[in-house]
Amino acid sequence: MQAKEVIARRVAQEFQDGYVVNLGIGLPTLVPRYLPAGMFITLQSENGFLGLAPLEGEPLPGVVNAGGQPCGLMPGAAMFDSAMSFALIRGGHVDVTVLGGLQVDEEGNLANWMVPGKMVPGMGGAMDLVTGARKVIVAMEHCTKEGEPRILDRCTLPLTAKGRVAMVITELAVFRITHGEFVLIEHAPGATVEDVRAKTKARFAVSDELKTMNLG
Amino acid sequence: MQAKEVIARRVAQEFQDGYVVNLGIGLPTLVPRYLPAGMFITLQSENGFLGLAPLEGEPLPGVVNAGGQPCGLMPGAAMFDSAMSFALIRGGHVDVTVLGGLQVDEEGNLANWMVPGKMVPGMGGAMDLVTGARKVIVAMEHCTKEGEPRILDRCTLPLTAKGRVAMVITELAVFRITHGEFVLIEHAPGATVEDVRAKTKARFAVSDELKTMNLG
Amino acid sequence: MALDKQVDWSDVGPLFRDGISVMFGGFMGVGTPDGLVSVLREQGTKNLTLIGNDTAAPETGIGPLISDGHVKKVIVSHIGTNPVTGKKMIAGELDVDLVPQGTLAERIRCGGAGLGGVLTPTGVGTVVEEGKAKMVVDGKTFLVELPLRADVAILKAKRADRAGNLVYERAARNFNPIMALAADLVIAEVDEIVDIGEIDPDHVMTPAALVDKIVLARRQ
Amino acid sequence: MALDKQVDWSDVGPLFRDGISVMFGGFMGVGTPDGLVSVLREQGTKNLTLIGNDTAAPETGIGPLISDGHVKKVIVSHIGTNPVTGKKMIAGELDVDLVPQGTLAERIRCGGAGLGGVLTPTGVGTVVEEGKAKMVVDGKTFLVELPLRADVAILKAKRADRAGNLVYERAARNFNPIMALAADLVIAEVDEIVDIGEIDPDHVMTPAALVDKIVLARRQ
Repeated sequence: MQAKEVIARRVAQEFQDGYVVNLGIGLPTLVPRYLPAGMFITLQSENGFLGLAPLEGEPLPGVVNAGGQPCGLMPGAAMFDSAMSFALIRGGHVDVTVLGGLQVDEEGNLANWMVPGKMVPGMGGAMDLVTGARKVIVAMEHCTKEGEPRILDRCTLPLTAKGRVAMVITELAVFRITHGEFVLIEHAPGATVEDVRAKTKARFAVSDELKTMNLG
Repeated sequence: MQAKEVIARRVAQEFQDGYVVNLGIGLPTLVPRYLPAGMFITLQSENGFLGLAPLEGEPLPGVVNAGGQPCGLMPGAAMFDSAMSFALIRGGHVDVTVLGGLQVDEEGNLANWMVPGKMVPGMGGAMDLVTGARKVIVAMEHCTKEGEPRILDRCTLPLTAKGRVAMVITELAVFRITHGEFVLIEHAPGATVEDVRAKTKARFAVSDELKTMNLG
Repeated sequence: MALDKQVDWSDVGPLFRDGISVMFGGFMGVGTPDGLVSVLREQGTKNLTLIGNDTAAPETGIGPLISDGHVKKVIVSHIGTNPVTGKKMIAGELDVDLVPQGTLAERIRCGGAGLGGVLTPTGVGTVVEEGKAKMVVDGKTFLVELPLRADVAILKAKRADRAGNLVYERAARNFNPIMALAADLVIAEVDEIVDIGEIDPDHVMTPAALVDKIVLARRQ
Repeated sequence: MALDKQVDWSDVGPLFRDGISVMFGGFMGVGTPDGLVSVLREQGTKNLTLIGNDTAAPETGIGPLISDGHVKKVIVSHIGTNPVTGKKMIAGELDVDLVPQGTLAERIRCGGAGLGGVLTPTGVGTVVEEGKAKMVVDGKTFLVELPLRADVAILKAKRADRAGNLVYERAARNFNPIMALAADLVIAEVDEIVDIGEIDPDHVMTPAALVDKIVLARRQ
């Protein structure tokens, strides 16, 4: 199983029936395909609606996702303006947001919007999402392509938001961050706590109920 | 001609084609009947719409004015929520508001929302209107029923807003307030500046272009 | 499939407890959910804090709750049309917090939109500024007005789909949409309930995600 | 009778001057008035300050204005989809002010709603807080974000009546309604113009009172 699929499958287990969810671009958009049959979630799109669905058939005027790509609408969708969209996001009306990360640190800080001198795309809606969503899940590969840890004692890149990450899910491990404590709660099948430590540059506690990720 | 009609006729001369207008309860609601034929204004109602019109025929569900009374809608009316209604009011999108007053003073302060120990109805939308409308016209009888001046050197009642009144129109006189100066610009037919002074407890200048109110 | 949020009238009562704060839609009673007000009244809920535009009239909107002594405090912009409110205030039986209408709307919106407050020029130089922080921006003075939230919001809409998307009618919209953002539990009384998909997404005024329960208004 | 606000395309050009600030509706170009962008481009308007969500792509939305050097500054939440923006920024030819998307929306709304600013938690502890006043409310820290206004707002709507009431389509709504509040001159490019009275007052998304000019989009 590819790392991305492992991560998406594990993230899907965090969703509950009726949740309002905002998914970042890339990997997070894979999560819905791994939801249990019958579970209903509503996807929020920060360009102004609730009820994002995959495109079926021809594109319809004005029906695009936050990347500007044609998409579909669920029955029961609702459209609104950008002020309302971010009232929902910042006001705690989004139950969970799943975003990719460049770096996360042990204080629950996230950096995912710029690399000085290299990539300055702008924060778009990410800062509001990470600040306002009820639960922030960072879904990312455990290390960079160069094998460098992405989970650090302290982020070196400019932050997206301070102390807002609740969970970090990688292909190797699942961490929960509560009351300022970074706790390993699951590791990948076949991996050990030492494997996780070797690839993680943050202090973390190991849960008394440490489990193996269930990817069934 | 009754005092109220004199005042309403004179206020009507301040309106221009295309104006968005909010009228307070009572006397101000008489103004539209004295507009020149063909002049189009849009009435804003703070309970949430533009395009207030007199009731014609049976009351329609939800179509009420800011006093909760059935009213009509102009063709081209638009409904919105209270946040938008006051975004319009406070944001300078109402060209003129006409309100009654208990007291106005020479600094352009208005008191019209409470009499301590006697009448505490609440400010409703009055404070926002007087603060935010582009032009605030106070339309009131020159003196109280007891013959006391309502135009004072300093309001004694709690203020609705500070320094926001642009014009005071009574059955006796018209004052303009600009750059902190209270100026008599018109008096009623047959009245003199001395008559105005006798009934006005505010210092005022007399315009070089003092006129007699035209009520034709 | 989206959750069906319709509940029976018998399910509504247990949602209210003594001492809760309740935001109510409506302007002079227009846009106020009369059936939900009746539930609060009939089950004798006590010590309510009511947040809304006005106290309507003794027998209109939330007026009966005040007349019958269910309310300890109101946060409103206007009480002049309900003499009972004034009498109880003077008698010390009811706490009345008067807020300019536009400020009330913004404070509720802040409470629902995750904002810590808003700077408004309304009330500067009046009794409204007492006890509030001020801030000067570009030479102009503003009051810092803080968010309002409630335990429960009771709304009135014309139409809902089963998921809870709401459409209001004419000036009955008023405070309802912003209150839907600002309470822990949002209950809407509606004149009509339609299937999901029957309301054009562009016509939804309050999205279903904000609404917890919908109840069909009893015929008058 | 309400004023008829429809103008011809030949009337639009003179409404723009060099050096003005322009708010533009749209998200990745969806909801951006392409015809009005073309007018700015064809008549060679210079030194524009553009305020909107993003700079779209080099040939999409307001992208061409940046590619062709009409713009001195952009205030946006995102430039990542338009490599030209980044290149010009690095070359010192374009000033880029990045604002979190929700903060951008609130700042525009404040500018249009007569508010002096808003307290938001977004950006606290990040580079966004640099140079800004902070305020602690109930133990939580917020940034004070200030209003934004523009000389002109260019909007895209699906339908207008002759008076200027606007209806947007699906996600093409985005920033358009709040920008209609926040500019001295508001021009809407629309796909269809109908008679006054043909749009249900409950369906109006931007009231005519905010709109100064409407122009019919050219067929693609």
